[in-house]
Amino acid sequence: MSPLINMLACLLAMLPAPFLWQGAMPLRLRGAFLGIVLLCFECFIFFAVSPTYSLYEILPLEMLAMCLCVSTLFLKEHTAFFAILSQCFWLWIIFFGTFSLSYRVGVSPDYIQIAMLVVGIILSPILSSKKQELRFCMATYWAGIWVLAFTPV
Amino acid sequence: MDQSRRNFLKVASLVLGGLALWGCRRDKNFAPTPKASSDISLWKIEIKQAMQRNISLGDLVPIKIPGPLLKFSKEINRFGMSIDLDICNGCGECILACMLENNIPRVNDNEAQKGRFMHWIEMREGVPVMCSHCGDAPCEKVCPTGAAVASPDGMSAMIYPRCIGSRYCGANCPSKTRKFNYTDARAEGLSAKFNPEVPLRNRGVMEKCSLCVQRLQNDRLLAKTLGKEWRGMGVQSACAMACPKKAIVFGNWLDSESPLSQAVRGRGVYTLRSIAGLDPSVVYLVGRA
Amino acid sequence: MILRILFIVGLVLCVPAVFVLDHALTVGPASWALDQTTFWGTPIANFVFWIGLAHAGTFFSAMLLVLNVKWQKRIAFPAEISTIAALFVAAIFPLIHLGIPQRFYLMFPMGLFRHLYVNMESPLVWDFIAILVYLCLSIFFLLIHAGSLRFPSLVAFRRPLAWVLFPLVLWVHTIVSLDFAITLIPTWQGAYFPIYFIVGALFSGIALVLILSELEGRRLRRLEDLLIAFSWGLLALWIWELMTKEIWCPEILFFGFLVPQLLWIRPLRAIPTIRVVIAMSVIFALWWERIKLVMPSDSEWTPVDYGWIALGWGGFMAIYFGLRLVTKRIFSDRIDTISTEVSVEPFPKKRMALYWGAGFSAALLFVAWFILRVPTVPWVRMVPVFFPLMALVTGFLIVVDAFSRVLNRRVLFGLLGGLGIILGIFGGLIYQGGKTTFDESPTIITTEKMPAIPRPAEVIWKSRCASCHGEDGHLNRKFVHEFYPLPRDISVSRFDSLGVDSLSKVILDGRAFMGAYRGRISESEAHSLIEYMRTLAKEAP
Amino acid sequence: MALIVADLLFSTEEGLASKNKAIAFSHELHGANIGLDCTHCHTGARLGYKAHFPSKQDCLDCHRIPLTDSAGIPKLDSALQKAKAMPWQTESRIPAYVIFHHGVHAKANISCETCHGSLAEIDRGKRASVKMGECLACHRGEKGFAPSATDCARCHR
Repeated sequence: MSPLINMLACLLAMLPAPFLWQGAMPLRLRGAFLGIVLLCFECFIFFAVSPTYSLYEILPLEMLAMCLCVSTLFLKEHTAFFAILSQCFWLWIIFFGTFSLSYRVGVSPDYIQIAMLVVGIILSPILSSKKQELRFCMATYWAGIWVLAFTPV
Repeated sequence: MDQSRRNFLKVASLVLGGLALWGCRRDKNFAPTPKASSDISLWKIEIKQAMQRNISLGDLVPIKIPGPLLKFSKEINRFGMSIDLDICNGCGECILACMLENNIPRVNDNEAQKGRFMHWIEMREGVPVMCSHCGDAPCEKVCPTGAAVASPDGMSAMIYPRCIGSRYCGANCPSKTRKFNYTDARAEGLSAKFNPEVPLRNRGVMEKCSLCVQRLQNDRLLAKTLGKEWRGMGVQSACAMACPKKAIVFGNWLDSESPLSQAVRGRGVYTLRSIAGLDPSVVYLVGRA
Repeated sequence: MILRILFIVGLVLCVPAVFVLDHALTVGPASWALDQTTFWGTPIANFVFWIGLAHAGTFFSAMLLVLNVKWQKRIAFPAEISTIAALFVAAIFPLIHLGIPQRFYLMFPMGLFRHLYVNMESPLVWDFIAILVYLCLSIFFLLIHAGSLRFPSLVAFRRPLAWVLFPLVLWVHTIVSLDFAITLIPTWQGAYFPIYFIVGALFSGIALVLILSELEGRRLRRLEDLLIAFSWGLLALWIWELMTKEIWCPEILFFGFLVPQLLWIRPLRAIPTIRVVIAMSVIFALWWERIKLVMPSDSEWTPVDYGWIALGWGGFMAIYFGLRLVTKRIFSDRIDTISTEVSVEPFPKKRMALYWGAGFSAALLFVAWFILRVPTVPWVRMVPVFFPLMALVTGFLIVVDAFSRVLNRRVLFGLLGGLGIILGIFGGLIYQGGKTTFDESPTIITTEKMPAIPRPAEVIWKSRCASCHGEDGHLNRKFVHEFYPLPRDISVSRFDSLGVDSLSKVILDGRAFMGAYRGRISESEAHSLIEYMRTLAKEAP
Repeated sequence: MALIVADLLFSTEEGLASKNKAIAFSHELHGANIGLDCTHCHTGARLGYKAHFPSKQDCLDCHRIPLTDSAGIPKLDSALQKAKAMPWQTESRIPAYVIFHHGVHAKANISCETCHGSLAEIDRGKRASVKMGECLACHRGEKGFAPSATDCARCHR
């Protein structure tokens, strides 16, 4: 995985975020939409990243988690609550994903990324306020987590 | 009220009937136990039968000569074997010797049909394959009770009374060399105690090559009693002793005097691809390094 | 009426199930389909399937409760009962799977008291603990829900307990997925398995709850929507499985993805039978998926493999409909209305923090103690058991708190004491352990026979000779002086004058007061003994 | 029914060869009193896996000649004359999958009394405990001896 692809993945993950919760869609449509978004991420990873990259298997899910994180910034209410939930989702994917990889290929969990996510979870109630600047900070922070977690092969 | 009584009667009669039938099945315990035979030719026939199966070996890949174990870096012993594939002709003598040394039972026809032999050594494309006693053994990591456990002197040991038969180790063994006791060989008269030193195994436990742990234990305890330092010099596994071409060499990887270290010198050291990254103690020798 | 019929059907299904179970336990794992390379068979597949179905109840009662989804109340109570029923059924399968089921207690963390430690690196241990905790907390949750009918103040405790269950249920299925994800078996691998398993479990669970709610005579449109939504999520994960491992099962896609899409069509959705059939198709697809995952090779099934289906559904239906009938009789249908009441006083945050803190410290203590005793376990590997232990303590405290509000103190202490006594007896039994079992007839110890390999001279000297001649060759005065005429002292000059042959004759055939040792000491041993005596004589002062 | 009865009848354990009940063997008299080491009769205890029992010949090594003026001696002598070649035997309480090496423990200066109890206790019928927890407690160094190996394959096979 090259740094360029990594950046592209980051941007791609943020792309569907504003549209996830827009309008009054029935639950089934939203579910299908999320599924299709995940499918797109998978296709991107499948074609752009070599399967030898150690975190290959969880990359699409990580992208989805980041997409969900960013999408909470566009929510009208309960922003902090859902920001925390989606960051927990991300944490879950990373921790248990690398956990199983640690048995198979000896990759230990990326503790920096995990620590950053934990910090994000703690800061969410403060940062996810109505202020536009703070929301932007949050988005940058998540992008930062994504970029910093990148390890060249 | 009537309805519920009828229901109750229905349920009760079902339960009673079930219990009665349940009780009947115990009758099979009275069936006479077949007489155990210790005729070695029966074992030879089974080995021939097992060797006719076509089990693919997979690729052999070169590895480094095994060194000290990561987990037990201070130990001075690490036992293992080398099998010289330039000499080995796949005669199967080692399988018989192993079975007699370790009291390995035969299996019944049903099991044999499914290919579930208990042989600790298995011929795959004419190459004897047994547990490689990996230094980083995946079977030990997943055993819930610690029945599959590493020994500091390089063996991947099996503690039978601790084994509950979850078969996780067998599932997670990349070389598929672990054998599960599907049937009670003693009750079927298919096992014999050739070697009083080795216990017989129950139905429901896993077993595999133990690197003839009993021989190592006996020798170590004697040496310790006499107050000598022990490097396992002179101990040989049953298969190594039985090999007519001396293709199998048993010894201590960490002792440069050991026959194993000398046999490996200058040779190409190989192992199965599936366990190449797991630091195996039993290796194959092919050609010059 | 339909509930009663289904209850009877469940009981009838239990009859073949009992026979299959008995046969399987008598014959052992050889009785079901397993081949040379597959060590895990249909019991494990069924276990994963039923654990997945159990998630539905918790999803509807706990997760949607904390997420403030209003319509969950209409189905929460039957869903909770289905969790308990499915969990009991699920718990049977791993026990059957074991080669020696009666040794299951060796997986218990209690085993530590017998100076034995479970292997905390094994996912099966996490599994065992997590599912036990999940079962306990599900029962607690149901108790509080049912109890709130009689004591409305209990409603306030549902949400705090739901907050414990919410992560726990996800944790449980994550751990079940790790059973597979950490292995070296190519078809079992996948770092994305935790999410994949959770989505699959919820998908099948929702389908089950849809069927159950139809049986209650209720239609929940949201369930149908959820089914479609999850089918798309799972489609994405199935395609990812195809991309990473090239595993492709058209029948699963058909029953699990294409069939639920029929729910988009409004006229079809309106027919209850169609809804139930679609839900059944989803359940079948997910069951088949577990079978395919656990045992990818096509080995021939035996009647026992089919028996597990009867065992699973028979057991589930008997427990679920049995409990449902009982609760209906006790509560009529009030149970569904009561839970709509919102508790007046919110649960004090301080107390909540206290319980979570207590749970956290209890789990931390356990982990610290375990690592202290078994330092070889990497601490990360303890994480999977950390949260379930924490949840158990926190949940227990919440329940005790809840019932201390409504129950007489004497009754409460009685209950707690009874629980303590039962646990104590159980723990005591495990601590005591069984008698040392003899799988073979015990060895008889008699007189030492002459070994085939000559014993070292030192060995013989110390056991046979030293009581009279002394360890150093200079008399054991205490014994010899009082009772026997003194043996001659050994010295180099005497050895030289007597020679090896006559000395060994003395050892083997005796002389004067010395007994004959022929038959107890071999000739070669006698020779080495003489050599040993010579060295003793040389060392003599 | 008949089968059950038959099963009950034949499954009773066959009694071990009876000990010589006429004269009780006193460990105290032989051990502490006259300073005989346990290994003199229980050969192998110091250097082998098992502590064996003495054969008749082993007893006669000393009892060929009258040793004391005690009145019981003629009775003892005649009993010894009539005794079988292997007067004693017992069932090992250690299962086949466990090895316990007496010799190594003796080498580590662990006296027989540590596990078997005092001679008086042995005369009263006490036998050594073979619980794994007790083995492990000692091997972990919790019983006053130096810690020793606790890996499973040391004692299990």
